[in-house]
Amino acid sequence: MDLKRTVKFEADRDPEFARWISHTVGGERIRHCLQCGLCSASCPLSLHMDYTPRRLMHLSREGFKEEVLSSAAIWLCTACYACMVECPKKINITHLMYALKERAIQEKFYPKRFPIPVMAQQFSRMVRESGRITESWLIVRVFLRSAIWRLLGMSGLGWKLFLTGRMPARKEKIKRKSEIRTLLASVAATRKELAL
Amino acid sequence: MPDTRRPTNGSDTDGIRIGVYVCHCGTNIAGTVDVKAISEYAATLPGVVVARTYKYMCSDPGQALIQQDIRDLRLNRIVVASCSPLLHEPTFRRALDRVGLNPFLLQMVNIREHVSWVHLDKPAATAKTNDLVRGAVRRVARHKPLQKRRVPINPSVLVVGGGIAGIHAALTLADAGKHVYLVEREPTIGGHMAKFDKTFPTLDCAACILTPKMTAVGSHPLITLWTYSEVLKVSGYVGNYRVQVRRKPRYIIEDLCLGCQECITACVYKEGKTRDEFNLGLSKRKPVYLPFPQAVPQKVVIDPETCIEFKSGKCKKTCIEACGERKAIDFKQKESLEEIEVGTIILATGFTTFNAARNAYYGYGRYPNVYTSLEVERLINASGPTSGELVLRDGTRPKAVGIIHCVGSRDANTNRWCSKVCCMYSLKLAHLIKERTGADIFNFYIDMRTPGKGYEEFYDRLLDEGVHFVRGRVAEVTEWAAHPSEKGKLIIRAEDTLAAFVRRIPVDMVVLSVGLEPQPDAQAVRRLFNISCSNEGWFLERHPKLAPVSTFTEGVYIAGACQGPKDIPDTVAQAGAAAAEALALVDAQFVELEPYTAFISEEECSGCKSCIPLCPYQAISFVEEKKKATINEVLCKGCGTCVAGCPSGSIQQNFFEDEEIFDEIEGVLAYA
Amino acid sequence: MKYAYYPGCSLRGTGRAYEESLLAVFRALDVAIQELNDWNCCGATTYLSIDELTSYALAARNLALAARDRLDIIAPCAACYLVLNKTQRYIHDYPDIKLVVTRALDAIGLKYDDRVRVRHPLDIFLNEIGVKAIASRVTRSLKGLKVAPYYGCQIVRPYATFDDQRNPTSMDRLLEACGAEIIPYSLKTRCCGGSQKGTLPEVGLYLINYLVEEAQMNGADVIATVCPLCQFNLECFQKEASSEQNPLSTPVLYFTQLMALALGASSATIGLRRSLVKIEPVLEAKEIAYA
Amino acid sequence: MRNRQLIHAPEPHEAFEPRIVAFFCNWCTYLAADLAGTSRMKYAPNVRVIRLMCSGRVDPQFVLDAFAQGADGVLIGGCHPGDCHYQEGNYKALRRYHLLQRVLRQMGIEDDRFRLEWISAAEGDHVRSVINDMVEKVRALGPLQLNGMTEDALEEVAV
Repeated sequence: MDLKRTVKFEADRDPEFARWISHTVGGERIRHCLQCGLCSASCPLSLHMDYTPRRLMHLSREGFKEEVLSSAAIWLCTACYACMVECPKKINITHLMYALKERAIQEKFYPKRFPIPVMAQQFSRMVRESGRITESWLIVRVFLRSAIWRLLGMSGLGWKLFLTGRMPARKEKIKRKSEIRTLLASVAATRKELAL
Repeated sequence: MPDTRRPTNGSDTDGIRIGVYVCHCGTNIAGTVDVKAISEYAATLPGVVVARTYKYMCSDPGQALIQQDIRDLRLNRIVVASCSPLLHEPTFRRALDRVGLNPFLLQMVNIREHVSWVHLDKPAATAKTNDLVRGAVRRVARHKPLQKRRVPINPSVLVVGGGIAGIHAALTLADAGKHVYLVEREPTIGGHMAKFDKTFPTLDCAACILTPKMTAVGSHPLITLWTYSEVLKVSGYVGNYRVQVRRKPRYIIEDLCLGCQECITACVYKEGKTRDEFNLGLSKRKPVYLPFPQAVPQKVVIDPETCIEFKSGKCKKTCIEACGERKAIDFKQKESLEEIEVGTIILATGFTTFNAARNAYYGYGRYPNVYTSLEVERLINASGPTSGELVLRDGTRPKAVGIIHCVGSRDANTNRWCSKVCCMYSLKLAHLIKERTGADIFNFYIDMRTPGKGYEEFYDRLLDEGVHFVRGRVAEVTEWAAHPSEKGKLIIRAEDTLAAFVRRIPVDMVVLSVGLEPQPDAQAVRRLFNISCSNEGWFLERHPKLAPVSTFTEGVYIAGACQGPKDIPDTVAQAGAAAAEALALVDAQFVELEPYTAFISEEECSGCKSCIPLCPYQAISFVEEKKKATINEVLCKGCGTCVAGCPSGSIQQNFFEDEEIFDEIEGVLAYA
Repeated sequence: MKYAYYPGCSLRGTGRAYEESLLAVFRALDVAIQELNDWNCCGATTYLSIDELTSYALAARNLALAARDRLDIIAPCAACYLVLNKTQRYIHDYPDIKLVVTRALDAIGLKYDDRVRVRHPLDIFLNEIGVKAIASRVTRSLKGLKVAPYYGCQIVRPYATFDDQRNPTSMDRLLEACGAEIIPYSLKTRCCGGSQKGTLPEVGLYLINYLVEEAQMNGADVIATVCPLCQFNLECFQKEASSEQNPLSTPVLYFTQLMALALGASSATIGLRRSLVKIEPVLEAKEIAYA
Repeated sequence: MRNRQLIHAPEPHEAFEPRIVAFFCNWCTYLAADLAGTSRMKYAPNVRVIRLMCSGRVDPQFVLDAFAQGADGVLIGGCHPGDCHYQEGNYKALRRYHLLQRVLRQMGIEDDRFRLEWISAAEGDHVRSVINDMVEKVRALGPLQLNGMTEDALEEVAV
């Protein structure tokens, strides 16, 4: 068996990360977390998670950035909000999951060709281009960049959907596409100005 | 009633001589306020003869310091800048009194609670303190010597609530020779404790230790026990409260009923049809019933809601036959109002348990085999609906039982507080259930809280007994089986936070350890007795540490869980404390009232009568011959509403005279 | 009262049947609508993980468009419904977000207005039209049709705007008004896995499996959904999610398809043909006309 | 994305520190202020508290005098309706408050400068929020400017 060091040194912590999580939108109450695990237990995805949501809450507030951002768990969250509704300390867990994903993407903290971030990026790219999403094209794009083989596996279904008119080839787009570009530009500018 | 405005020993013949004393309170004040600067500044104010600072003004040396100056420097006014007057005004007033200076020539400045503890910026805090001290110096110069009013105390005591707290307080007082009125809303005393089977951690049976005390109450010559009764109205003041009690009709003449219960056997209902409140609906009772075998008083009750005679008037009245010569049953009985006079009041109105249905995801009320902890207390109780047999609704014994802690506790969605007793009673129930059924038992807890004598040891014992402890708050109880082994069971879903994964545990019975809540009518009760509640709705004690059973209303004390979640030992201790406080007051025979009463200067009164309706205590009357209003000092409680309302400014309030307040206003605002 | 209809991207793709049937119901109950002028993608759940701020700005554009026409929004897609609601809340709660959004909208000549109400068809049908009125317009009762009502997540969580969070019943009441029989379905608010089926199949499949299986075991003839993604997941992967002991095959329709049917719309106009698991056999068995 | 409060454009009266006189009743609001202290809550140091037994004791002249003496704001704190230690003193206070508010308006004194709040003994946090809020509002209004006429009027009624 291969043994690895499990002890953690203070040097392994990233205090900035801890500060960030508790100041980010939705992170207001993370320090109140009781570690009761109600979030994990109410989470339909937790049974696949390497770190349960409860552990992520604690690891984040303690600043164990590596563990948190490289965990598979943050990508499993489907934003069903079950945890958030029940949390006895009213912690905005779902939103924190979003924040963690955003941070992980910014800092490239995910396995190459890992479909979920690819999906997110392609999604945003498509919105930037045409203001709307055309699912058929989105799926194609995602799998081209993550798991081509699955595209083949899917093709049977894809064909069925195409036949039932649920996979239109025509791209959806809005009329005033320029508005989207201006909108995004403005957001970027303000973010820069306020260092958000 | 002595005149409250007698002159003092420290006379003003040689002008106003003020001493200002600034307290460091260790670093509590000195840490945020520049006390030295304050005293230096105070020394420059008109009338100030001396200004000093000291580490702890309230300590003996601190007081001695003030007393010394009063003697040596012939001070006749004192300003103490320290903590809240509500904490130490009495202390410093006594200090003045002991050296013959009238206690009311003191003015306190609250620079701890109102300054150093709430501000961070030292210069700003110091500036604020300067203003407040200036105001006090200006004000104190106007102070007049006053005398507290001494009024006699009525020695009898009213105890509200017949749970273990009320019972213990009542017995303590009665044994000390005081007459006690014990008023209980239910038909019997005993409260929650009477419902329990055993008590943690000693496991002695609740009935064995409670029922003797209950009978003692019932038979004590000095205790007037009024069950099935409620307090309607409270008036008067400390030492002399007038209380109106409503006695609901139980349709039984208590003095004639022997408690033989033949009427119950004779009732036309062959067996019970109505929800049995005492057994929380786990059994049925008849329209005529005794709440439980050991009830005190041993007098039956008739429930007009379900009694045929009341509904149709066409009942055979077999009960009356059965009662025969005793003639104890009276369908015509009406509610009665009792007027009593007492000197002090002890509130022991207890708590209610959290309504488990509010946590929908635990399936209480949806799944028959989800019980509350209190229901299980009845189930395992030898005198309970199953005579102690712990069985499911279908009569079978559970093979696996899940006990869920913190239901309605530590949860921002319901109650944020920890209910304090649930961990221990859950352990107790776990032990008893295991003992009776040998079932596998799973405790789901967030933190195991066992502070108390013998409590942690009891926890150890449970661990030895092989009870499972899963650290995690349960997300849901469902019947939805994700695995063949779960079919037909209640499945509890929780994260085992110590193992760090989610577990699904199938059980036959779920016990919800419901938390403690204030009584639903706590707000109404506190208004009735003129006391305060905490935000959560628990009765507010005068001081969390130093006056835990007193309230801000003189002569009204609180005991037991009405003040906050508490187990039996703590409750009994508090009940004793409340009884002692009441005794101390009663045995003094007299109580001193603050002299903050209002008085009318006849020459200025225009006789417009506008003050008379302003007084809620009917203390103001109109003297026809003089055409002037006059205030009865005994009835006046010193709110000052009439003073502010008098158009001719002819009413004044001791210690809060217009001039005193104007000077304080101008003092705090005058730019330094 | 007229509403700005905000279909969202899915109703133009995999969820077309939802749009077709929804419009049919609007016609039948004469709910006046106009499509939100040049609406854009709300950002859905995915965008949030790339860049929150931007996603709020995107959603806010739609809110502002509606504000310009002084209309409340009807958002049938669960994701759109939540994102728009959430955006309003966050703009209200966080000054920073408000600043970013107002500036961004300003750049494209729009103004944010918090008076716009974002509503779901369930809410409209239940609270604006009412069960009685609907029942009175039913021409083909769905009598005998056993429906498992599946709400999914984002209609009731995290904001309980018009229904109970733990046990929602709005759809139950509407379909009962159409004569259908609502069966107990304890998983009615369990997550379907969202886009996980696409990205992490084994995870998605597990969820789909137990959701459909539970409905099937409780004797459902059909599962009714309120969300295009839920419908897609539950319907399109039943074969994959099946196991030998119990193969899955239960039609999954939008609640609006069932309502439209009951309100007399012809099956051609409500996208029944788009289903992969056909409902027709069931309807025939129950003698419910659908032509 | 940080959720710190938005940086405001500098207020006109940034340097100005309002002086506010508060009349707190002995049984509810004064206790609440003590509670705020024991709970170590932090709030603006601009308020000077004067203790009265009941908000019903607040004579309109006290308020006028405070303004005349240079207060920028006056705050009255009493028990919640129905909770008055003296049964109904706070109702009397409320009635007087409304009358007085009208008078002050005529004198050109803005509503935000004169406030009545119900704060129970348990609401320390409420004391904090009320004081902070009032200080901000009064700071925004700037120092109380009394025109000569108003000043005379105040002097007259106050003494």
